[in-house]
Amino acid sequence: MMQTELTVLENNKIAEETVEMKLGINNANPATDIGNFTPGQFLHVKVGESDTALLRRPISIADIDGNGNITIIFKISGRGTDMLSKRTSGSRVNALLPCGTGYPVDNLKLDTALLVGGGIGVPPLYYLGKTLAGSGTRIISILGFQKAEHVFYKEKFAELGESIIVTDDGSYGEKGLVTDCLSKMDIDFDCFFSCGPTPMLRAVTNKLSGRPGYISVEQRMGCGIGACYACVVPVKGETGFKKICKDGPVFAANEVSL
Amino acid sequence: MMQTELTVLENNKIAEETVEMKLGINNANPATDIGNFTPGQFLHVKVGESDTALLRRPISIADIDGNGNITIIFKISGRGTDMLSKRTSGSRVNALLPCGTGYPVDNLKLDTALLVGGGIGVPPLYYLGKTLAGSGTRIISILGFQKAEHVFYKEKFAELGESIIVTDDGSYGEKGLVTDCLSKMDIDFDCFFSCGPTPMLRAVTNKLSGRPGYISVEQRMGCGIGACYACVVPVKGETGFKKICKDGPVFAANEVSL
Amino acid sequence: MISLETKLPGLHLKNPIMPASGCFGFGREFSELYDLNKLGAVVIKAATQDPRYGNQTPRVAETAAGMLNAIGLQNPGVETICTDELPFLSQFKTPVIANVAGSTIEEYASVAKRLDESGLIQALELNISCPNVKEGGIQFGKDPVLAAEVTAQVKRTVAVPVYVKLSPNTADIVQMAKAVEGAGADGLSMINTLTGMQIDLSSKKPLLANQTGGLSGPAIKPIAIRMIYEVRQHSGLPIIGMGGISTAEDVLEFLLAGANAVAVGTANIHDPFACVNIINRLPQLLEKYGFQNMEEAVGGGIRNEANISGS
Amino acid sequence: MISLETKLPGLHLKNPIMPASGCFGFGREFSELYDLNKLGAVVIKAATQDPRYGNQTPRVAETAAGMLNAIGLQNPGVETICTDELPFLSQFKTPVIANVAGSTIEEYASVAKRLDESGLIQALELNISCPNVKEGGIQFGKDPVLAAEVTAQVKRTVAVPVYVKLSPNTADIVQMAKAVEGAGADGLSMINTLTGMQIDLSSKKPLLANQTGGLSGPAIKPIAIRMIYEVRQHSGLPIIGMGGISTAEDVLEFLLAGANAVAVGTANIHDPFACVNIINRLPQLLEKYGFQNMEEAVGGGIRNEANISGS
Ligand SMILES: Cc1cc2nc3c(=O)[nH]c(=O)nc-3n(C[C@H](O)[C@H](O)[C@H](O)COP(=O)(O)OP(=O)(O)OC[C@H]3O[C@@H](n4cnc5c(N)ncnc54)[C@H](O)[C@@H]3O)c2cc1C
Ligand SMILES: Cc1cc2nc3c(=O)[nH]c(=O)nc-3n(C[C@H](O)[C@H](O)[C@H](O)COP(=O)(O)OP(=O)(O)OC[C@H]3O[C@@H](n4cnc5c(N)ncnc54)[C@H](O)[C@@H]3O)c2cc1C
Ligand SMILES: Cc1cc2nc3c(=O)[nH]c(=O)nc-3n(C[C@H](O)[C@H](O)[C@H](O)COP(=O)(O)O)c2cc1C
Ligand SMILES: Cc1cc2nc3c(=O)[nH]c(=O)nc-3n(C[C@H](O)[C@H](O)[C@H](O)COP(=O)(O)O)c2cc1C
Ligand code: FES
Ligand code: FES
Repeated sequence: MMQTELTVLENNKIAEETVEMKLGINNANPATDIGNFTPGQFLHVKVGESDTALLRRPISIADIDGNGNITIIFKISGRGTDMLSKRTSGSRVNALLPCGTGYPVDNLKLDTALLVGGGIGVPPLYYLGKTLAGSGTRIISILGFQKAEHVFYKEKFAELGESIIVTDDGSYGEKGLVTDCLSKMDIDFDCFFSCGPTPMLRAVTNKLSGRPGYISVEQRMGCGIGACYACVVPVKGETGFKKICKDGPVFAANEVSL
Repeated sequence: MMQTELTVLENNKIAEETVEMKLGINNANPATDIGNFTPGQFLHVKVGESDTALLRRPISIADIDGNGNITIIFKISGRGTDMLSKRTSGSRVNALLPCGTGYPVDNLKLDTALLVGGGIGVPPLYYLGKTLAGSGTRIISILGFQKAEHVFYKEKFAELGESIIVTDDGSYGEKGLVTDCLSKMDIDFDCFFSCGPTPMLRAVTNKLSGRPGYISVEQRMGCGIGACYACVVPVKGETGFKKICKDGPVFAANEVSL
Repeated sequence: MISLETKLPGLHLKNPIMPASGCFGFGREFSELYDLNKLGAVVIKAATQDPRYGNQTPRVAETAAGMLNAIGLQNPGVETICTDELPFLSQFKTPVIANVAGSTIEEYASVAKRLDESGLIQALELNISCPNVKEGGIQFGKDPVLAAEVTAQVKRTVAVPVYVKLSPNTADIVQMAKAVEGAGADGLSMINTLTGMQIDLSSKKPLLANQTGGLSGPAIKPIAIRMIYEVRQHSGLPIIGMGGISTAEDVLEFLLAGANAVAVGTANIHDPFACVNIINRLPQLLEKYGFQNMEEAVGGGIRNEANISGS
Repeated sequence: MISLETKLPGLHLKNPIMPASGCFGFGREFSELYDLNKLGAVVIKAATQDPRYGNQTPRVAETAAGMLNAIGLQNPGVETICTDELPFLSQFKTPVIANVAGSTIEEYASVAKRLDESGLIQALELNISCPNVKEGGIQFGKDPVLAAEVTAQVKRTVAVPVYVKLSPNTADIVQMAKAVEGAGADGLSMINTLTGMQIDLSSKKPLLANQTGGLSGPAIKPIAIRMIYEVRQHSGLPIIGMGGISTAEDVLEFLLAGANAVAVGTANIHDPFACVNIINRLPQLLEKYGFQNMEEAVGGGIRNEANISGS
């Protein structure tokens, strides 16, 4: 964990109100510093000063390239992400990284992985899929968006394996929710990985209950490093909370109550 | 009085921490809108948003050129002027203008005017001197600065008439305060005009008491339009206040208590 | 377009937006910038019996997302207000609410009476954040008994409805609200400023000549929202909400918390067109959030909560 | 370079800067970012008798120049704190101040006793902003009698010095300070958060699951400064000042207002290096404003004022 000033290398609009930003870590050693970042971890981004945007914004790692440059993808959904979207190439972005505990990719030997993502939950699944595919796992992804204009990274996921896009209004791909898709299809997989809004995660874990899987959970955060107890999620079956920013955001599907 | 978005035409550093900014009024009629702005009036500038700099900053009109473009000169002396100094050519500056009551130039028929300015009190005296010189008045100016690096507009004042520069440390021109200069010299003038920090105004009006003159007074402001009662100055010899932003900033030298 | 019409005791407002007392003088300066008929109402600067010259300067300071003011109730006195200021405002069709201050209960009552008799105001707002000289300077607004007394006395004296403006410098805002409700108040205005201070590092002294000043602006909005939400659940009185409003979104937040109308103070100082900008934007904002009319929004945050806990 | 050494009852600090309770956990996470030996002291998250799981989420919201939190005193309970957390902190040479919370006077006393007996803490800070279940939920921090009782009871129980952390949600902070001073407090911490609320326009409900939360950050600094300035003039107790500090300039303002040391809360959330950055900058800032040592700065705003009114 470190606090660093990243340099914006690219700022691309890749869908409606959706920004893909490439960030370079200055003076970092790609092997030691970035080599052990895992999919599912996030950056805790300082988008403003304490009078304009006091709280940092958590944004997932969407990809890391061979040079150790980090890609994030975010939706402009409020003041902070709007401020962040205005950073042009060459400007600096202060972030804490890597935050949280990602998907346990090193401990998994899988034949087939099912990725189920919704909206701004899609980005971390790309880095996860790429990493798993790199170690020989077959990837099937089901990605849900509100409408055609919001769809991004369809080609990138298609390169990883079979990829199904669904939209709420049917304006692109299948019409409906990712869970409709799960019901209709008979997919064979060893483990599922899901990230997206809480109602979606709830529906997905219900539908796939009993199957091994991991989910990435969202909550409003304070410190992002485990010190303030802002971002907790109840542990299933006992009184107690886990910290999303430290123990998560990735949890085994049956570990926490949504 | 209007609120308008001015366009920054030039941003020049003319002395240490001192910025000269040329501002264009969009869609204004130079004759009617700007033609009746008087020297001594000011702009009430919105330097930020309500979370970064809630209060507007009053900055005097330092000049108006033939095209109706306004020059302001300000010292970077805190957060707000620092923010303002960063506006580059082409950006917008929201201001209320023209604010306050300026020097009664139209009612004055003078042979010789003495201008006494200190630091950031110098800018409005330039527009005043230029206007008076334009109607045939002889101009003598005594301008005080802290040190050589702070001196600005010496050539411009020299063009208007006799001009003496004094610095606190003697690093440029005479050493001392403007009032030392007033003591040493025997200047013949009809009316004096002074603008600068309150201690200087106090010293100048004491030294020149009994002589006709006008001073421009500073105070922390709220609305800048006369509605909030933030910016008052006591009237001499009676219980009561005048509003600097509306009745002033220019007052007859014997009208208010400093 | 959604109608913004709002009815409060004694007041029929074309929209629920009014400038807050003290940030709008007596309207003259703003009338040079826009037509005051656009406003829901105008709340004038505090009136006292005699002219007041206020505090020494500096009177204002900037703080993080806020400001401090210590004007000290400067005003020309109720007589001049009635003869010189209110007639000017009466050319507009906008209701006028007169803010009343005093050092004794008698002063409140006599100022209120004079204003009422002028026939030029539609309601009174009692600024009870003033120190009571008889009680050794304790604020009317900090003591429920004093607050009730001043309210009852003014109510006995005037015909127009009386709104009592509560101070947030209290441990129990509900108790204050109930005290003035019991004493006959027709409505509540809340909140006034929180007492604050800034120290100037160079002079090493409090920046304001008065040492302390009232904190206003966006910084205090969460406190205002909380207090209105609390009071709404314990009092049936209509509430004029204020404290940090600068956008239409802020207005909607106040309505959801339980305010029936709102006042905009400090925002006028930052942007003199704040009130008209908000009025222009509010209808489309209400639509965006699915409201059919103003009534649905008022207290919407509370109704919703109640539904949930009831289900 | 100016020495920042600061002596308070029971505490010898190498500098007057410490993280505020609740924004620093038990130090583990921050120890991965910098050496905790740099800090004047560490104030740990509130300890209660039994483990507490806190409130539902969301627990935080952003406001203008501030934030709301409603964590709900989540902590593993005093026993676990003494066996698992304090030993970790004892590897550093930095004094530890334990923040204590409770629902009854007995709980405060018993938690304080356990912490004292651990031998791993140098002082206690009583968080009296907690509701007293026996008295029907009224906060200890709003009632001077209750505040004095809890202070006296803890003082009878422990050997380490006791700092009482005052809540700003009161009409009379001086009365609260005097009450706990009279009950034997060794020092004051001030201020805790102001109660606030944010309403979410989309859901039309309070954003925090707990409805209300504590407002902290730069927004509240003017209120903290005013309260410390007031208390400084009526109490001889040392004051640990806090509320919106994020820069060395802010620290100097608190010292001038009368604080003897300061705590930095919310700023750690915005920038985890806030405390060390301030510690690094403070000496040159004190020099810039002409101070020879820390003592000159403490209460400097008041001494200066007094001189002026005396002359
Ligand atoms: C672990 C994690 C990873 C995330 N990764 C991504 C990503 O890769 N791409 C992306 O677009 N979004 C991601 N999000 C959601 C993202 O953090 C929010 O969209 C963002 O914080 C909204 O900030 P705002 O200022 O635009 O919105 P505002 O509503 O103005 O924010 C106000 C406050 O609420 C918080 N907040 C609002 N929405 C959310 C949310 N959904 N989750 C958490 N906090 C929220 C903000 O952080 C801020 O503190 C992630 C969230 C978490 C918890
Ligand atoms: C009528 C008038 C005309 C002025 N003309 C000029 C000019 O032409 N050039 C120039 O450089 N300066 C001028 N000033 C002073 C200028 O307004 C201040 O330097 C400026 O407001 C400082 O803002 P800041 O954010 O940099 O400083 P900060 O200290 O951060 O400001 C904090 C607050 O204090 C107020 N403030 C601080 N210093 C002053 C001051 N000296 N006078 C009034 N308010 C102050 C600010 O407006 C702001 O509200 C004028 C002042 C007045 C009253
Ligand atoms: C400069 C100024 C002057 C004020 N004068 C008065 C006043 O005379 N009477 C009064 O009741 N409130 C007065 N107030 C308080 C406001 O009416 C309002 O209650 C408070 O500022 C909170 O709202 P805001 O954050 O929108 O400003 C004044 C506020 C300011 C900023
Ligand atoms: C997330 C968070 C948790 C807090 N938890 C505690 C606590 O457990 N005990 C306590 O006395 N104060 C607690 N506080 C209050 C702070 O210690 C501090 O008094 C207050 O936030 C004001 O300082 P600041 O503006 O620097 O944050 C907490 C504050 C925050 C923001
Ligand atoms: S955000 Fe602070 S503990 Fe997770
Ligand atoms: S600044 Fe408001 S009256 Fe002058």
